[in-house]
Amino acid sequence: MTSSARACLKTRLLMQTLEQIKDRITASFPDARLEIIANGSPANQPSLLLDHAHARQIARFLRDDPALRFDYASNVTGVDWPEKIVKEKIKVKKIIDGVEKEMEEVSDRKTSAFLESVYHLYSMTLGHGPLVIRLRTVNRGDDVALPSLTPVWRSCEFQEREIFDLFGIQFQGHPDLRRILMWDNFVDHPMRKDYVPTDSGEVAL
Amino acid sequence: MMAVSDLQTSRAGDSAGHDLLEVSMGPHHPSTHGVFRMNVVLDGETVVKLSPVFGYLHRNHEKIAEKNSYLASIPYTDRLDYICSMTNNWAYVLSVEKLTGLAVPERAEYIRVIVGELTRLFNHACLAGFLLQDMGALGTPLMYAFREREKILDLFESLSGARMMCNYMRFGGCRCDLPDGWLEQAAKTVANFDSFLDHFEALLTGNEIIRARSDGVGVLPAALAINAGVTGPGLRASGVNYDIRKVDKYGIYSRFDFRVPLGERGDVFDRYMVRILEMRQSLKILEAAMRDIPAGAIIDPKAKLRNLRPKAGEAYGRIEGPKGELGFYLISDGSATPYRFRIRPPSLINLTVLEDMCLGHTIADVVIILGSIDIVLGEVDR
Amino acid sequence: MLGFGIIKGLAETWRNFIGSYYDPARLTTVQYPEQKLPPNENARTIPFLVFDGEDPMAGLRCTACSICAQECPAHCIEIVKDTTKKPDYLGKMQFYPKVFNIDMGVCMACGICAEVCPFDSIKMDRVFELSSHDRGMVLQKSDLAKPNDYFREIHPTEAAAVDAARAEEQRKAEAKKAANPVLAKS
Amino acid sequence: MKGLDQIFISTQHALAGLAPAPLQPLVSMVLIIACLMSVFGACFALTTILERKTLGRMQNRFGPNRVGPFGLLQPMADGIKMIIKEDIVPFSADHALHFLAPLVLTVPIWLAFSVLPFGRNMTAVELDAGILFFFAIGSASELAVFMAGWSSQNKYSLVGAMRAVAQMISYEVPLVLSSVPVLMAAGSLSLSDIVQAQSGCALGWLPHWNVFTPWGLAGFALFLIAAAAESNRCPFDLPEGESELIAGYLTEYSGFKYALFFLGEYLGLFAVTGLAVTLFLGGWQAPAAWLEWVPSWGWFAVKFSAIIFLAIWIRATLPRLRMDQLLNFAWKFLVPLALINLLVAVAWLKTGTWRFPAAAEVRWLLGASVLAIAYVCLGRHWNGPAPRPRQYSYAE
Repeated sequence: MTSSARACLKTRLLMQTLEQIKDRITASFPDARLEIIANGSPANQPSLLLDHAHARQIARFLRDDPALRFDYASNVTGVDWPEKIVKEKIKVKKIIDGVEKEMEEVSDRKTSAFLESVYHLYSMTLGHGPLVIRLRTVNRGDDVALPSLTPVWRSCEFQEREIFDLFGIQFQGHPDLRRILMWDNFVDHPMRKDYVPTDSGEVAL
Repeated sequence: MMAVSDLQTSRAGDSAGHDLLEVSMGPHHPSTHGVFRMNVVLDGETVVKLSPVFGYLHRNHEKIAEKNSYLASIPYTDRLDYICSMTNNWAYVLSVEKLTGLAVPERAEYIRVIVGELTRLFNHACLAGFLLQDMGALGTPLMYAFREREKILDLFESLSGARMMCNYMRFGGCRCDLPDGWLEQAAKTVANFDSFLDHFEALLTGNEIIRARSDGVGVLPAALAINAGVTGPGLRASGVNYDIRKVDKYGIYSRFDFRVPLGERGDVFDRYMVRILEMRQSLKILEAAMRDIPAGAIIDPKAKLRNLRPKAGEAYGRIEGPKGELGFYLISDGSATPYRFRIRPPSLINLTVLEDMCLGHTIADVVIILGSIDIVLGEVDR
Repeated sequence: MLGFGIIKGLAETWRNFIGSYYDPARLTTVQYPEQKLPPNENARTIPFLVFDGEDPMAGLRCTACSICAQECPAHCIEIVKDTTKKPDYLGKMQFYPKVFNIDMGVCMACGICAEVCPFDSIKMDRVFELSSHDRGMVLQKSDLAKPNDYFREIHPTEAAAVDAARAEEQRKAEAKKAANPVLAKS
Repeated sequence: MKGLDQIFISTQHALAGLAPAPLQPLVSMVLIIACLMSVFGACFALTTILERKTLGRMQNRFGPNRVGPFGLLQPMADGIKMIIKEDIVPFSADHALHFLAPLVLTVPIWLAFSVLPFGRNMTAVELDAGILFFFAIGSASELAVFMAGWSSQNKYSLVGAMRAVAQMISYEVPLVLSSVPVLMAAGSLSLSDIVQAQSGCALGWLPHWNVFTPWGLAGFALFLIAAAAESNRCPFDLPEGESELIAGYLTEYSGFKYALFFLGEYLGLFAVTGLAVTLFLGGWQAPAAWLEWVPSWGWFAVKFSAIIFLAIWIRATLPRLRMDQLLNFAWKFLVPLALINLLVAVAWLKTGTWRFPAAAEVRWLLGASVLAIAYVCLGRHWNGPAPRPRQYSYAE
């Protein structure tokens, strides 16, 4: 076995599963609400949803915990999830004519609308990753806010500014939250799914 | 282990009673590498505050990609970092492969490594040229670098049809096979590149003026570099061993024997030197790859270029681009267009520490510090 | 800081200066309009439409399927189907384009249209001297149509493969016709 | 051969002789001025094109070769372009100063040529204190540069002008100091006398040029470095510093005024180059007696071109220094070395009476070793502690 292959094995061992990481966080922050978001693609990168109140503390914990040491926030981005109607098939047991039958019933369900910021964390010290953490806003109105993780990872600085610019999430605790790619007088947030481009971009009539 | 405290973004301090000079460098300044702008506050010629301004080249590539099919985004990635289109292609198709679970045939993997390392070679050589241009060397090193780059671009042209906007890789492989005689030509180019590097270094590395200009200028401490997400040669010049080719071992990089050069102080000279040493390592990879490349298919037969509809889900794929970690974050909702298409641009994120590196240096140093970070505005502004 | 590095650098530029008088590797510039680099077979610039036979409009291979227009990253292709069908080289009835415009001001020469075309109709050209005195950036069907001979000339390898495949298909179709005269008549 | 050597002088006399006697001095002066301006004007045009072609060759390309044979008419095309270009003056600029600056730069530099001996008997004005006049005229350009930078009302121009003034004042000191030994050796301030003092040969083959003495060699190098800085040539082109300051004090100039600045800059280079030839390379003297069939002005031209080529060659190779390093270099390296050189020159002149065997060689070696030691000691430390070689580690 070459030394590089051995090193590779070592990093794999060090990398804990998301459940283990979640347990580790819960042990330190018992009242934090965490949720694992599954990922349907073959990439196998499930993510961890954090609550606003503990987000920055947990981020700092993830960065400084000796077994995790996610010292490097690689990619920070926003996602817009507008409300949409999902048709769901639910199997319902119904008693029809005295006989219990399994029926499929189609129901419309509205998903909740929110904006999301996604952080891909890696560890440069231990060489593992990615750990995907997410933060979600309560709705997708104009003044939605999330805690900024820039005080924990400087690399979030421009990327959170970009999310603020393109998605319109206010990051609380960000040292310098201004528009970054669009000009200062621009009014809308172009990466939102319902954005309608205007000619000047300054007055959305 | 380093104790990382919360690193606050540094903002300008007071000026000790001097009158300050505020200069807007860019967007039409000769050495901002495009349409980058810095608002620099000077005390004499010393920088006391610097704030970068972006967006002059913004075209919202991410939104365009959300309206296009997966295939149609590949030519757009060429135009991100318009110097290194091959590695941009690679990062994108790697992410789509993660999203769809496509496998890449052996031969295609080798071709990817070859073109990716060739891209790294000319990117680093040109960067050294641009850096010297910023130091005022009137283009001679740049012309030598471009002379070698032309040879590699000729190779890319006969392979993909275009010199810079290659649009060559496809999810599950590559678009077309190597033409006859391509490998021999490439081997010749690579063999010449070694002696070019020797001469290039004879011109630059020992030069006292370059040494005086770059020694101790723009020092980036390792802890700050990690925290600020600096990647690529800039990070390794600060002595942090983090090369995604080694960490992720994407593609077939685990098969090649190469080492990661690490800098000592993290100043401009180290960033230049690490790139030179990296080129020499790339030559080793190239030689091995050209020797071992097998015959076979170049694209996964399951790969469906048109009308690709990945399962709903998301994937983040990243490669070690010449400028740093180039990542693509894709979310699919099962339709033929990506639901979310995000580029992690190394150029933009490496600029986070620009102010920290420039404070206390003179305006002439700002230019070379910016030059040593290696940015391309097509990628910064997207 | 004693200047030896500077002298080494001066020697390096001197080598290139002298070399430029006898060594072609030290004088790589091409004197463009008089002197041109040998054309590269795989090079691509802008798309064109291949036609067979003599008449460009009658022999167009394009069947107005609009795949290229859908896949075009810049959405620069505009296709309007003709209302009537015409037989193609296999004798099958196909639609033909009434309008086929490519906006060259938008086209980014990526070659995806040529890659996805199932009829080998749209191919990438190799011309690069495209400057003109007017703003005729939208190329019409008639501007785009070029004979198959031209395609053979600029991309010999690819054209040979395409021609062989088409001849093979034609042969198969004829064999089928011969085996099934009834079907063919109907 | 005498005829060819004195062809300019005899032509001048012949032409002046055609004029009525009272006007002859005036006509002869006008002829000299016209001749100087046309020769060095043409020299400027030729140097721009040759510089671009040489740079091109050093960078593996042809350089301009489209206008005329070998591109030799390129300066004409450039000139026409410069003249017909719109002359843009910034709205808030000080218009009078902005207009005057290029004139103030160019006019005095022409005067500097009046004292240079271009060949045997070919000095426009025989001044007893020629070199003093030369340096006095040469320092007028600082004023013009600062006028340009200040009047443009542009921050880059201002920074460029400040740099230029600091640089020119600093480098005037080593420039003058490195030429003082020559004056001591010749015992005269007249440039013609200095050339005359360098005639003849030592040991039968080595010309008596100052550059072949240890102090002369060191002085020549110091003079060239300081001259490059005085004329804002690479690697001391900080006042323009196009990668930092866009064009420095020239940023707000366009059209013909811009061309005038360039003219001034090149004329400044020619003037100091001519002085370097005069002071150190024996002026118009031929290197050996059997080569004297070449006219004296031809020898001047050859030496002059060689130094101009050196300047172009350096420009193609080196990046520029930073402002603080530039000043450190002047004050911590050039000035001390020039002073030591002065001492060596004094010792050299005092030991001229040594009459033991191989005395010349011993003097030479002693002088050279003192200068070499001073060079190494000063060279190591002018920019703070010397950078140590770096070790690059590799991670697997």
